[in-house]
Amino acid sequence: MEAILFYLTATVAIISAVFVTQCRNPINSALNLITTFLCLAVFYIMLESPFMAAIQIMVYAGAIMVLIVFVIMLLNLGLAVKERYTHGIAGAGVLSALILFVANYFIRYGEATGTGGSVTSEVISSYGHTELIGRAMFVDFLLPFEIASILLLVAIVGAVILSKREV
Amino acid sequence: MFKEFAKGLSITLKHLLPGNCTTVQYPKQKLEMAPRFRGLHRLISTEHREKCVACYLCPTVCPAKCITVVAAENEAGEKYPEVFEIDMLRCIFCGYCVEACPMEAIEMTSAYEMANFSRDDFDFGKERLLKS
Amino acid sequence: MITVNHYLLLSAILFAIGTFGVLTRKNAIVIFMCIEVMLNSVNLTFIALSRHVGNMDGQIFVFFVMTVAAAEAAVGLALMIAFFRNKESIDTDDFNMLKW
Amino acid sequence: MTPEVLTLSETPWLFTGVMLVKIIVAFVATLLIVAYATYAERKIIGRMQSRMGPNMTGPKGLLQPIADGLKLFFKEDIIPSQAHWFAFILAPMMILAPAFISISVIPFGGDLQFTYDGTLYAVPMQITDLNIGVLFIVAMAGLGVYGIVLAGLASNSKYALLGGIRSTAQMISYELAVGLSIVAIFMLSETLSLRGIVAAQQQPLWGLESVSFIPNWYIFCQPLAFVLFVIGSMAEINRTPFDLPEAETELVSGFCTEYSAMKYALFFMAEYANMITVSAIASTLFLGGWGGPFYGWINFLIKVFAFMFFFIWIRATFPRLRYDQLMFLGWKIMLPLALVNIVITGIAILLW
Amino acid sequence: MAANTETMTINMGPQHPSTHGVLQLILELDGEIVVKATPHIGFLHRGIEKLSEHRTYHQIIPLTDRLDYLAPMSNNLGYVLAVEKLLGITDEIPERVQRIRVIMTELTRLKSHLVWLACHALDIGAMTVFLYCFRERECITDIYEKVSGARMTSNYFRVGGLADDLPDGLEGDIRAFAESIPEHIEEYEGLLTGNRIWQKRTIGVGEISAEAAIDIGITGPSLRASGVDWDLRRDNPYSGYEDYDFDVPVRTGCDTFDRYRVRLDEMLQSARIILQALDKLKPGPILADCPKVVLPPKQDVVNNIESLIHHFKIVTEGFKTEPGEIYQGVEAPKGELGFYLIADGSAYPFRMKIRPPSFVNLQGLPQMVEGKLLADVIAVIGTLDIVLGEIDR
Repeated sequence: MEAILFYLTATVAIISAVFVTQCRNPINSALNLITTFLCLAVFYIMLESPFMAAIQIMVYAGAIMVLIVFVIMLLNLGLAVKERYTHGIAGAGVLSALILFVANYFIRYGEATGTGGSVTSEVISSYGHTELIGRAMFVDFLLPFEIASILLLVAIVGAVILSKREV
Repeated sequence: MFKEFAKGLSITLKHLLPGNCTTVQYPKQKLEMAPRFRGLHRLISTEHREKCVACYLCPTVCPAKCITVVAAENEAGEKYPEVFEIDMLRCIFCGYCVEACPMEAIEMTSAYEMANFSRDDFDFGKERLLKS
Repeated sequence: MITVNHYLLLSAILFAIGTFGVLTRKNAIVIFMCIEVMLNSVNLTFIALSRHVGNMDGQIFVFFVMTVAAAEAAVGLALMIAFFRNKESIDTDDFNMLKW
Repeated sequence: MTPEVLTLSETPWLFTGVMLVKIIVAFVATLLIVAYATYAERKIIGRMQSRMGPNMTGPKGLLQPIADGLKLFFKEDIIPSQAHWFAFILAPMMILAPAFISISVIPFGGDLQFTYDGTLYAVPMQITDLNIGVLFIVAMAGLGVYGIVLAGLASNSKYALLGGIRSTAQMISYELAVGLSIVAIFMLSETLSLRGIVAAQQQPLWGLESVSFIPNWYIFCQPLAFVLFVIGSMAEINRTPFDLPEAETELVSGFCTEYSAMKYALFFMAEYANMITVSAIASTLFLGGWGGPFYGWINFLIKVFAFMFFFIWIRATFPRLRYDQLMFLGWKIMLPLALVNIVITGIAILLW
Repeated sequence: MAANTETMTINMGPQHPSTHGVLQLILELDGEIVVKATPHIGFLHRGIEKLSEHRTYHQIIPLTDRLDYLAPMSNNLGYVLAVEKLLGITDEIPERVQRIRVIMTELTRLKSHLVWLACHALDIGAMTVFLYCFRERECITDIYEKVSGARMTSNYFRVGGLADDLPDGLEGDIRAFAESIPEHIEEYEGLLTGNRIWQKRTIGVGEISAEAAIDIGITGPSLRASGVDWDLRRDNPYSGYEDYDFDVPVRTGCDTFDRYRVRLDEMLQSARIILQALDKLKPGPILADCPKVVLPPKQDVVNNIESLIHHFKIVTEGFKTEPGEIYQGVEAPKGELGFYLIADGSAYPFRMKIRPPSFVNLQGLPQMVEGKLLADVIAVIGTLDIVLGEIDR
């Protein structure tokens, strides 16, 4: 059951990711990217992280992609594509294949290790994923969290300045 | 601010109550037209002929030029309209023909439902005008 | 049985696709979207490994990645709009002056 | 004897069957309410405007929604030649799907108990109880915007484009205020599950036994959040006075200018489905869900219908806001108010 | 950073729900802000001015109904007053005729303003007001029908008098209607005036200063809302308006909201004038004693050979006037409606020039909307109260 769901979703995710890179029209790329994001949200649920899935949809699909689509709409890029590729298509293909190969090698012959924690499926189901995230974020990672919020503020100010009519 | 919003809402709510409906259920229920209503024309007839004597006042006065009259004489030597035709597509229902007629031979009825399927059906000849 | 290796392989594939897109496309917005694919594949790795080792730290990192992605989206798209205003294009070939 | 909870692992067939029944019941009920919401809207607005509304098709015009549906179904489906056909077809589906999906996490009644094979089972009257229910709804509301954006973009018409741009800006800005007003609710309830939120509202008001007949509905302790939520959700589902994306006197018909036949009908269904969703969420979060004097789901339906009547009533009464005023209201009034509300709620929770 | 921004040209009309007919506006938008607005007119041109040169003076009256089709009686009045002035029979018009003309034109003003309020409110999104206004307008069309026989194109006034006397019992109807006006206006105001959304949509929208309004030639309520106290009924009275006691509402806000208030006040004043005229209405003849101009009574035509000859002569040839030029302006609901007639001594006008208020008022539109938002264009079109039948003629 789980395996079927995994392979199905993975296939959709990979195909739509390929379409993101290959579509002539940026709008189609954006639509495919949304599909990829939704597939990833499904994976997060399968990994017992429902909160991350909700955030994935809210932030990526609900905010970032809307912004991108909005910009495509504003700039009316539907027909603005002149040429699709640079000359480096061969090099890019080789590079990507290399990445894939190396990663594949490590995954196959290596083993995922790390500092083992106490968060098991039982802990998640009894304690709640949202609560765990909240605890980790506001106790262990409070300073990085505040820094991230300042980063967002700076980004907003920068975006406003950049997109203003007259500077 | 909220008082005004509430006032507006109360006005619409008041109209929601039964008895505030002003609709006339048209095809089922028809309004009585006023006596002066300027609808479809009618030629008035006496016992054996139409009252019209083909004096050509109505085609002359018509601002839309929609009336065609051809005069003829009958056996008794009286003038009568051999052709009396109103093109209802041109007619603007101004009522001048009624006003101009010295014989009171034409009048306007309260018929206003004149929809039809072909343009020819809007040429009202003498027979149709006498019957209407 | 789906193990963590499946997720890692999937995210490697997505990362490679994203890299390919970034390197080959000319349209800045499409490049931007390919970068998002790469970031998301990393997110998937983080969450899969976090579940594998039973530690929440990985998931917190996903939050920061999302923050960075949001900031990047805001600034990047603003840059594109500003650039489009001047050049009527967002092709990377036209990004060839050092100053605007 | 405490009832058993159905699970997929122990009684797979019974679980699947019960789930299917729940989904079908909820879906059909929603569709019926959607159909008759159009009828009710036309009838109520008609009466408020001193006219009759539909009254020819069937007794009192009750078959009108069906006639409309048939008519739209058999109309010619036009796709403009210069339109982006894929997105053009996708848009109405993308706006309708999230609206219906949101229904799945809304509890419309308490537990239903039944005996099967000698065991007493309890079935919650809710398709599924996610422990991130509220977030799920917010996420789905975020997806709803794509339908309108794509419709505006794919139509390749300037009016549709303007409508799309307006609605994107509008939905993004009001989502924030709505989301933040909900935050205050789950600060009080300490759960994100909608079922948990409803359960938390069944106690007497503020734990006072002397007024035990008043339930602890969050509207009493969060009136500001309630007002913000209702206004914000009106804006998010594009109802008057915030119906700028389709403002027919300005943008002809906004994002659905180029749509016809069934696709157009889908937009309308989505509008009403959204209205139902929003009413259901508002009754769940602020008015105690299924709690009340009558039997579970009847209370819930009464509350939902009351909200829908309110939305219709507003539509009959108020003029439309302007784009900049809408943005002003969203960003400069509602967002700060929602933040202030959160701060006050936080302080209040700390103190008591 | 040099910002060169692309504007978007949008074609609003001639098929658009809120251009009040077949007005076409070419709008250049920067985002939602209007950079330039160019009205294109002429889609409803029927050549009424040219047609008039081939109609007798009498036959032109039904054409004037179709100028501003929301206020036909005002157009009739302007035209017959101009012809009467040309003929020099202005002083011979019986008193009853003048009273009835005033009653009917003030009812017309109410009718026109009701349609204006209905459409203006609908444009801004308050759709209920639309139906309420049309409910009241229906009473006026009923009165029209009883008086003249048509609900819109009345064709009721004649050179030298009226087509017919008021039917029995209609005075009571008119009185009852005029007395109910303040109550109805209170209802509209309850829905609109105090409403914050309505105020936000109208206050400060479509501003035009008094100087600019005078320069362009704007007249009527739009001028009075800019603080210019000018009303032809009071300042250049015709048809016995000097006998009535009424106020000319003037406001100084120059914006859409004040134009709305001015028109609502005008409706109250119209009701006042109607009631006064009904009080002063006495029995009397309804045609001037000018046998060369007015048609003789029907019973005389059959019985009296002299009347018959007059009847035939007037109907077939029309009546001739002295050569000359004449201008007559009246305060139509939308502003000053003027008829400029050049007569060459024949039975046809040599030239008839109409000064339609909507046409002149429309020229203020670009000035009022430039720099404002797209939604304000709709509000401004509504507030100018244009009728394309009159603009294109």
